[in-house]
Amino acid sequence: MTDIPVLQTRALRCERDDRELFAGLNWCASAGEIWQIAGPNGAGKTTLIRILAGLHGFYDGSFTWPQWLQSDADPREKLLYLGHKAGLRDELTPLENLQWWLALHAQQADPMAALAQLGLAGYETVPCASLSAGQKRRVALSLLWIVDKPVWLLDEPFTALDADGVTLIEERLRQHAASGGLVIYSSHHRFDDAVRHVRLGGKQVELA
Amino acid sequence: MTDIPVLQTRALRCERDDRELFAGLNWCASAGEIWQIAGPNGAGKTTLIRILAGLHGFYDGSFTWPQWLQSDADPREKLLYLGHKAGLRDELTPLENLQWWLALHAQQADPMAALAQLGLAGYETVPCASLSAGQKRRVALSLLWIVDKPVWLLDEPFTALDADGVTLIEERLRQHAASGGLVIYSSHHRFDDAVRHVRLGGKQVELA
Amino acid sequence: MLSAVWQTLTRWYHQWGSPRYFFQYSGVLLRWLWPLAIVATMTGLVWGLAFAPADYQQGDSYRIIFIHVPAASAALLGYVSMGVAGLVGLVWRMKMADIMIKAIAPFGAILAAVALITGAIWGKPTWGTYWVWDARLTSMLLMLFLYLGVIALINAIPDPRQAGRAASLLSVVGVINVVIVKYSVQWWQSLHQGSTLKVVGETAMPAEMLSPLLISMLGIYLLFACTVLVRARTEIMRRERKSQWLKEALQ
Amino acid sequence: MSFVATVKRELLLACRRPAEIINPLFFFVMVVAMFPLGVSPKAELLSVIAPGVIWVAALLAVLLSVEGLFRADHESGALEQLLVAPTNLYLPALAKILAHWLLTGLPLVLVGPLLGYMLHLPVSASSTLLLALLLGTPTLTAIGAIGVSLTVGLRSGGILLALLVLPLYVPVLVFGAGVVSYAANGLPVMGLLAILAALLLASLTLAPAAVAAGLRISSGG
Amino acid sequence: MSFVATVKRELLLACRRPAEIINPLFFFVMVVAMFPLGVSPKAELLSVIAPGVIWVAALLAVLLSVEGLFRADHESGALEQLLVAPTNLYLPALAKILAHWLLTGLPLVLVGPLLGYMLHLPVSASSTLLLALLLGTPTLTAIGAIGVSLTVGLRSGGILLALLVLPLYVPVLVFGAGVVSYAANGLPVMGLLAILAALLLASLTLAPAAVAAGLRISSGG
Ligand code: HEM
Ligand SMILES: Nc1ncnc2c1ncn2[C@@H]1O[C@H](COP(=O)(O)OP(=O)(O)OP(=O)(O)O)[C@@H](O)[C@H]1O
Ligand SMILES: Nc1ncnc2c1ncn2[C@@H]1O[C@H](COP(=O)(O)OP(=O)(O)OP(=O)(O)O)[C@@H](O)[C@H]1O
Ligand SMILES: [Mg+2]
Ligand SMILES: [Mg+2]
Repeated sequence: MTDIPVLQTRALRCERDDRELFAGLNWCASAGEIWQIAGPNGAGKTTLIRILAGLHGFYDGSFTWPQWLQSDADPREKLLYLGHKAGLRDELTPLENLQWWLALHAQQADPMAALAQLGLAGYETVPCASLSAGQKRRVALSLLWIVDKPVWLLDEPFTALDADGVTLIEERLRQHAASGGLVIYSSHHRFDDAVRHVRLGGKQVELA
Repeated sequence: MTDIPVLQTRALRCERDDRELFAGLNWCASAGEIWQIAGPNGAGKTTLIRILAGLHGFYDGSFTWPQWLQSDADPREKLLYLGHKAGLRDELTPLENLQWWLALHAQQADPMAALAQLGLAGYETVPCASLSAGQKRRVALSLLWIVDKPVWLLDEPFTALDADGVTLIEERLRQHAASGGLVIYSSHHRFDDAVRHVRLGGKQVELA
Repeated sequence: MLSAVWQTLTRWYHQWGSPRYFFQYSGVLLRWLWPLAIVATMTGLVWGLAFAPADYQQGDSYRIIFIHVPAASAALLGYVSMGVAGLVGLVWRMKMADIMIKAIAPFGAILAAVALITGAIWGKPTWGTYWVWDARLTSMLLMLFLYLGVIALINAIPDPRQAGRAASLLSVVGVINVVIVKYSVQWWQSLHQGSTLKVVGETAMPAEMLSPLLISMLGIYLLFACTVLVRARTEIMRRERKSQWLKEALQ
Repeated sequence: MSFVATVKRELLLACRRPAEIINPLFFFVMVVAMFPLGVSPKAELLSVIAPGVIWVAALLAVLLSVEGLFRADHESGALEQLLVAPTNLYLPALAKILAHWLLTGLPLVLVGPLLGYMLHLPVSASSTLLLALLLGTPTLTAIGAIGVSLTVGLRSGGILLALLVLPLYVPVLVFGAGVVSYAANGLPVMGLLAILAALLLASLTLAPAAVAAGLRISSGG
Repeated sequence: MSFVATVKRELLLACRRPAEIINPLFFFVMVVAMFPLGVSPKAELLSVIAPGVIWVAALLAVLLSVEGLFRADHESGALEQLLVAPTNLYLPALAKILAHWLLTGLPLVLVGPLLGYMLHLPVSASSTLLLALLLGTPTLTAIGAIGVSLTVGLRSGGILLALLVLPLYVPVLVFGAGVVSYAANGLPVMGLLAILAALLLASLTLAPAAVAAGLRISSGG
């Protein structure tokens, strides 16, 4: 790990429906860190993560990924984004859904082991429509075991999970940070003292 | 108040998407009571309230409103239902929205005072599209001050409200119960020791 | 006397309106109905197609009548019964009625398609064309569309109970419409062109042709009844698969 | 009471989003304009097919515009409030149908003769066209509303609605286009107009009840 | 890679909900069937208007079916995953267009001659009709996809899409219906077919880029 930050934002500001969600966000995140984006409903957590993922372009200020700027690569090469919605088509099985994702990310991997690890053994070839909300979430989260990307952007990764699932994911996030990755997730749930946070929704953005 | 219950359910059971939400619900609610319907996400709180409101007909068992059975009246005469969604059309102002509701309920009342009480003075003639989520919720909740009905069915009445708003609504619910009404609401928030509850989502429905 | 009949009818109505009773007795009924349907259909068709005399005008091509007419009339009958079931389902909230609609619609659509196709095949030798916009043909096409609409609606609604009720309402509306369509299309036909083509021949049919026709009609009706019962039973099994009585009945 | 209030509300809503009034009109004109382009610009031919073309375009325009009849109410939750109100749904349903027709159907009726002129329909037939559209389009709206009430909340788009509703539109199409052809050929039209009026009366009295039932079914009733 | 995977996925999806393939086909047949009812059942007249009628119906059927091209992906969140993937959107967009055409457009092409027969189009023209539809409908799907990519996530229904897209469909309509009329009258058709082929090539190469841009815009990019 160098000390060049992975993510650097400069005076990031976003407004939606004539309401300022956040402003003056100067935020520096380095490899090996876990960041929680916190704040009440409607504070702009999802919006911020979507901005970082390159999905939302209506903001002022700027952000860069300095560790890779030199290489002039597409930041998407380095990003794994999991949104609010699980992103699974109900008509397809978990396996089929994951295979399409892998093709999009041009990665080769076998999802079976990851699915089994998440307690989905036996469900690999059942249409997602007949999975419960928590099971769907697990399918989406299995990407954390399958796809190899340094930066993770996770929007509410813990929703719909039971206590076991939450522990499992927490463990995986820690592990990823320990191996030099960067985790940014939005949630009300802070699972570790080492987790740093960006708090939106107050008068000023709070970084700690 | 007689001791005839207001609401009586017999072996109420509901299934959705092949999953049993609740079964064997024998529940008796009397005038002057406040009932909370509790349970995790997807447990069936909204479904139960919609069944009681006559919006959802796919259930087994039965329920009656014995205090009015004699009069053979439409139960809707006695019910005020506020759903998950505020029910306001964005293009209309709070006043216009409320006036349509009043017409549907065949009631005459002046919404201005109630809106002012909820801190919406000055917003009466602004289109709802430019109100915040909390303000929209307040507009919907102003019906509690305007419409005169003995039974209230409220789905998540406290969402999107700030602390002040929550206190205001709690106060109103207590007042309604004290004056002989029945309040049934779904929420994770139990605001008073006197509030009784129906807990869904476990192996068995828990009444207390 | 009359009240006794009425009482029997209401008793049947209530008995057959209960999925459990229906499931039990339709199984018994089917055991008799299947052989009957197959025998009648085979007799009618074999007699008609192989042994009935050739028509003095049309030769052998007329033999398609033994498929065409039974299919067409069963399709019409099926639609009407769907409407009746829809009304019963809507007014008395009877579960079995919704199930019946779901059971009738696909086979009805197939019969309508068979009537259209056999009619078209027959049209070539008799009228010189596969298709004309004749009143009867057009209304049959519209009936096929109405069947397909009901099927599409059932498919689009995820909850089977809700789908059944929605289909009930649509079938009732559809049946009212069929009556109006029939008259409008007849009027439209008489306006635009003289009836150069007649689906129904004026000449009375000789008995050697009529009897196989009637038998194959009976056969198709019975076949229709069998498929409807079977589909209704499958639907009952799907809806009630958790109930105790079904598990016992299937033991 | 609930009737007047609902009509007023719908008109208010329409004033606040005029696009919903104008779009169906454009669609109507656009579909009709496809025919000179696709079939032939010859006046004699166009004048013969004009009644049918105008009616088919009107059918489709009404169909697609009526698709949104309950969409915003469903998504905002206002429809639930309507369903729990202690009022018979018949009157609000009738009010919605009438208001929707006033806002989207009536404009079609008014530009109908203009399109007839553009397709070289004899001028003598244009008053009949106007009258036929005036009697026929509310029927289309009312029947369409039944289809919409059954598909409210489904994310199936316009094509499902079309499958449900187009076969039900056939009588209106037949009599509506027929009466205009009669007028163009100088034949008497009163009989057919009377049939259209009868269809209108029947659909306006029966459709609101069906819509009410359909809404209850779609809400899960 | 992402192309093949997306085509495979779309075909799989279609197998799991066959209604989405069949419904546009029925809509097509139904709209065509409205014309004999509305215009006249006379063979001479029908045969003249048949090319235009079939093309207008195909236009509308493609339009309404393409409306759902991204709906389920948007609602499930799969579209977001596509947008954040480190792949050029061009290929997946092309794959979706082609797969959608294979599933909904090709059936239209195949029943086209049947409908031509029902409208008494001379049998000699039916191979041209088939060819014209084969060349024209993918263009319609591709152009429609651009409109859909811009309206994804809006709850405006089919009518807004129609307003955006129908004007762009005019060239296909003119040449497509024109070539069939030529064939029916025994005139040479190669020139017009070549134009249709050129339109097809142009739209298939350009539309995916436009769709990709449109999707980014709709997602908030
Ligand atoms: C696609 C073309 C055709 C269609 C859609 C069609 C449709 C029908 C229908 C709906 C019926 C009424 C059945 C009933 O009332 O029980 C019928 C009966 C009949 N059709 Fe056709 N038909 C077609 C072609 C033909 C042709 C070409 C012939 C022979 C010339 C023909 C001869 C008959 C006869 C003899 C009957 C029985 C008459 C009766 O029971 O009233 N049909 N057809
Ligand atoms: N599609 C949209 N169009 C316009 N405004 C939107 C849209 N989605 C969200 N907003 C607005 O942006 C604000 C921030 O929304 P966002 O989803 O980022 O909040 P959040 O912090 O993720 O909330 P939650 O805790 O509910 O997930 C909200 O107040 C909402 O009004
Ligand atoms: N429209 C629907 N169609 C089919 N199933 C539904 C529908 N809405 C909800 N469900 C199912 O019914 C179950 C109960 O949903 P319900 O909305 O009643 O839960 P809830 O207790 O209100 O949850 P929440 O706390 O999220 O509001 C859910 O598990 C869901 O799968
Ligand atoms: Mg969020
Ligand atoms: Mg709820």
